[in-house]
Amino acid sequence: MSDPMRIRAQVQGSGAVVRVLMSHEMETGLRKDAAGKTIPAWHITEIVAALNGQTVMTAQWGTAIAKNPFTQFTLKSAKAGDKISISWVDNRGDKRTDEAVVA
Amino acid sequence: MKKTRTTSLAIAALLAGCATAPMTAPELDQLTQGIMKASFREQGIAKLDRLAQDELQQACSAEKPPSDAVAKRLEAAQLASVRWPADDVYLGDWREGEKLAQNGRGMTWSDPAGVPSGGNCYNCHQIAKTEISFGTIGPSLYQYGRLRGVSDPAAPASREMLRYTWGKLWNAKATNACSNMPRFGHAGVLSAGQIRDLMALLLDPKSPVNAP
Amino acid sequence: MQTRREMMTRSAAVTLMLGAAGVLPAQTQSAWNKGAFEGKSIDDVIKGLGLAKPVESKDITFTAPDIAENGAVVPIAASTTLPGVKRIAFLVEKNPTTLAGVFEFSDAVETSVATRIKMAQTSNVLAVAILGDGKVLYAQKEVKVTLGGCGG
Amino acid sequence: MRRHAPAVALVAAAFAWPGAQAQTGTADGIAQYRALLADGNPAELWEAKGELLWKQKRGPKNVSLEGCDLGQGAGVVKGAFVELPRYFADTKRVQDLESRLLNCMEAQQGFNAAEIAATPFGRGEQLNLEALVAYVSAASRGMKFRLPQARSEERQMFEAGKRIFYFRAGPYDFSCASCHGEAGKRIRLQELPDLTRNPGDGVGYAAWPAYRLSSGELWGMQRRLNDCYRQQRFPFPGYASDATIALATFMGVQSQGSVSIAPSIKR
Repeated sequence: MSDPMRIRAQVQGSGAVVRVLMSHEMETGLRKDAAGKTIPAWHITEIVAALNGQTVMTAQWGTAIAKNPFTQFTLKSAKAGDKISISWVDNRGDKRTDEAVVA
Repeated sequence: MKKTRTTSLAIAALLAGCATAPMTAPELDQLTQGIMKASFREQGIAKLDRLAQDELQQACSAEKPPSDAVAKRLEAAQLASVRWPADDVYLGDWREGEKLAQNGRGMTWSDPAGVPSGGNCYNCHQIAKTEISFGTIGPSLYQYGRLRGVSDPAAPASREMLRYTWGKLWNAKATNACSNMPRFGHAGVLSAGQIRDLMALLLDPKSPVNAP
Repeated sequence: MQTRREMMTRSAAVTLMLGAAGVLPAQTQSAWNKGAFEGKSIDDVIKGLGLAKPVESKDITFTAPDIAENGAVVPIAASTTLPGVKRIAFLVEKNPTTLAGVFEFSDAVETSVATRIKMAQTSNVLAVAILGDGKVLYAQKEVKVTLGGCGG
Repeated sequence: MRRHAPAVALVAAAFAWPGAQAQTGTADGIAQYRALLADGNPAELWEAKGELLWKQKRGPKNVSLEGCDLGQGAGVVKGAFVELPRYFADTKRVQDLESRLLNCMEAQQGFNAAEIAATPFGRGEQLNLEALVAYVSAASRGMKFRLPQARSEERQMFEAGKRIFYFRAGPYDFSCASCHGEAGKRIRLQELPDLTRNPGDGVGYAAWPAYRLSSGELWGMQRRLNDCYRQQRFPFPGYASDATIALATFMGVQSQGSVSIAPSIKR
């Protein structure tokens, strides 16, 4: 099972800066293991960010997003106590959603 | 694991037994030897015989370097063991030399047996100007031949510099007993052919190292 | 280990679930853009994303380091105050596959994003902004990838 | 992410660096790269996982680690890291964080410590150990090292560590001091801390455990030392062996008074 994300959402002016760290291998599919066998690609393909249940940003990712991905974006309008949720799906069909409160 | 544990206990006993008076330097040396012996195991090509020090390694293993007299004696012994190139051919191919200089692999427990080692040169030295990722443990070798006036490596005037450089690469300890640089030829890390290629990287006027 | 069929079913279920929860917007309910992500050149990717020819623009602020100490992790960011920008894509010219990621913004967020990418070697990196009216703008920067450590 | 200055400000600072475009391009470029990564250290993922593992009932005995004494009393995590390695009366050994955690996992949770010590890095319980190490070290972030040296066992480990630090051997004649014996040196573009003295706040011993960008993993001091020895072309130092604990004691005592920033982020 995947490990939880770390989500920080911090009020800045009338909005908030959201920073997300995800635990994921983001394997390129180009590397070989010690025995010379190709390690299959394994990476997050889609991201959805929602504010109080409303989608605010999405992304599609390939294999060139770094391992244990970091992403930052800015909400135009948010207040302390608002709920941010981040979801990802990977190419194996694994998925994860974590939530944080704007502070 | 069992064996390691028993030895740890023995060391613990030794430590506890000496709790009253501070250990003397020889006692601490002995304690350290016991710890080293109990702590390492062989892995891949890295066998335990690698922990056996030769006289030079032993002399250079203290906080303070050995005395000048000891250093001189060690240097002389190292110099006497240098194998000079066959047929007096000192220079190989600088292109191969550059590849070797970039290559930091070889002789670790994760390296397979029988694969030639790299020279690790850029880890510690600036060499060609184009490589910006270089270390500074050793001096810059950029313009090495040029700064030393080697415009024609075949000329008799160049011979002394060829021999000096070969000696450095084969056995850096021949000129500096406790140098940080490995004894590439002496320890069998690099072959004479590989050292020729590195010689060319440093001394061939066509090498990028000597580009004006 | 799961079979391919199971995997597909699961993936579809996830998409449906997220879609039903209103989490996935209409645009991405269609799956991941495989063609674009398999592109091996800037042209491939632009074609794969179905975009017009990109035009270089000073209105796209693109931040990337001059030198990456490690190509495995290269921090980049892009932003713009231009109205109408819906998506920003990051492309690495000399990677085995060119497209790193595409971010899609709603009106609730600034058109500004930071992430970290992998680079196989020194290369130009592009931030491509896609506007609602079909215009495509970009900014680029060369990032030098250096060798590090003992190399062993 | 722990630092609350927005990343945008850090980015701006990196570019406003005096003489950023100037002659010493490479060093400035690397400084700029590091500044861009300063916010959002993936080590946080390990810290969070480690906290869960510490509190979770696990192992054959199904108990948590909350009864583990890291030197400050059972269950006390804060401040423990900056006083390790230290002597433990129950094991009659000077122990570093990893060896102490192994003890607790065996004595309290019923795991087989020898088996875990023999497990390759990054697999099985070793993965959990790395998370625990991140959690425990993070609880002392910002605190100064103050390793106890009152007991003769602790002073002897320092002395042994010093001797091991200078011990040259192997086909390359390397010791720890070959790379860490002088200030201001680099391998490639990586600065090497001078470990023969106190290298200062958040440098050298005070920067580990750390998230390694190159492997995308969290490395504790045990793994750091293990890879140093690999590149020294030495044989393999046992996990939590006395040689590694002696070296940690030597480096830790050298760093007395310096502030720990662990877990940090490294190339």
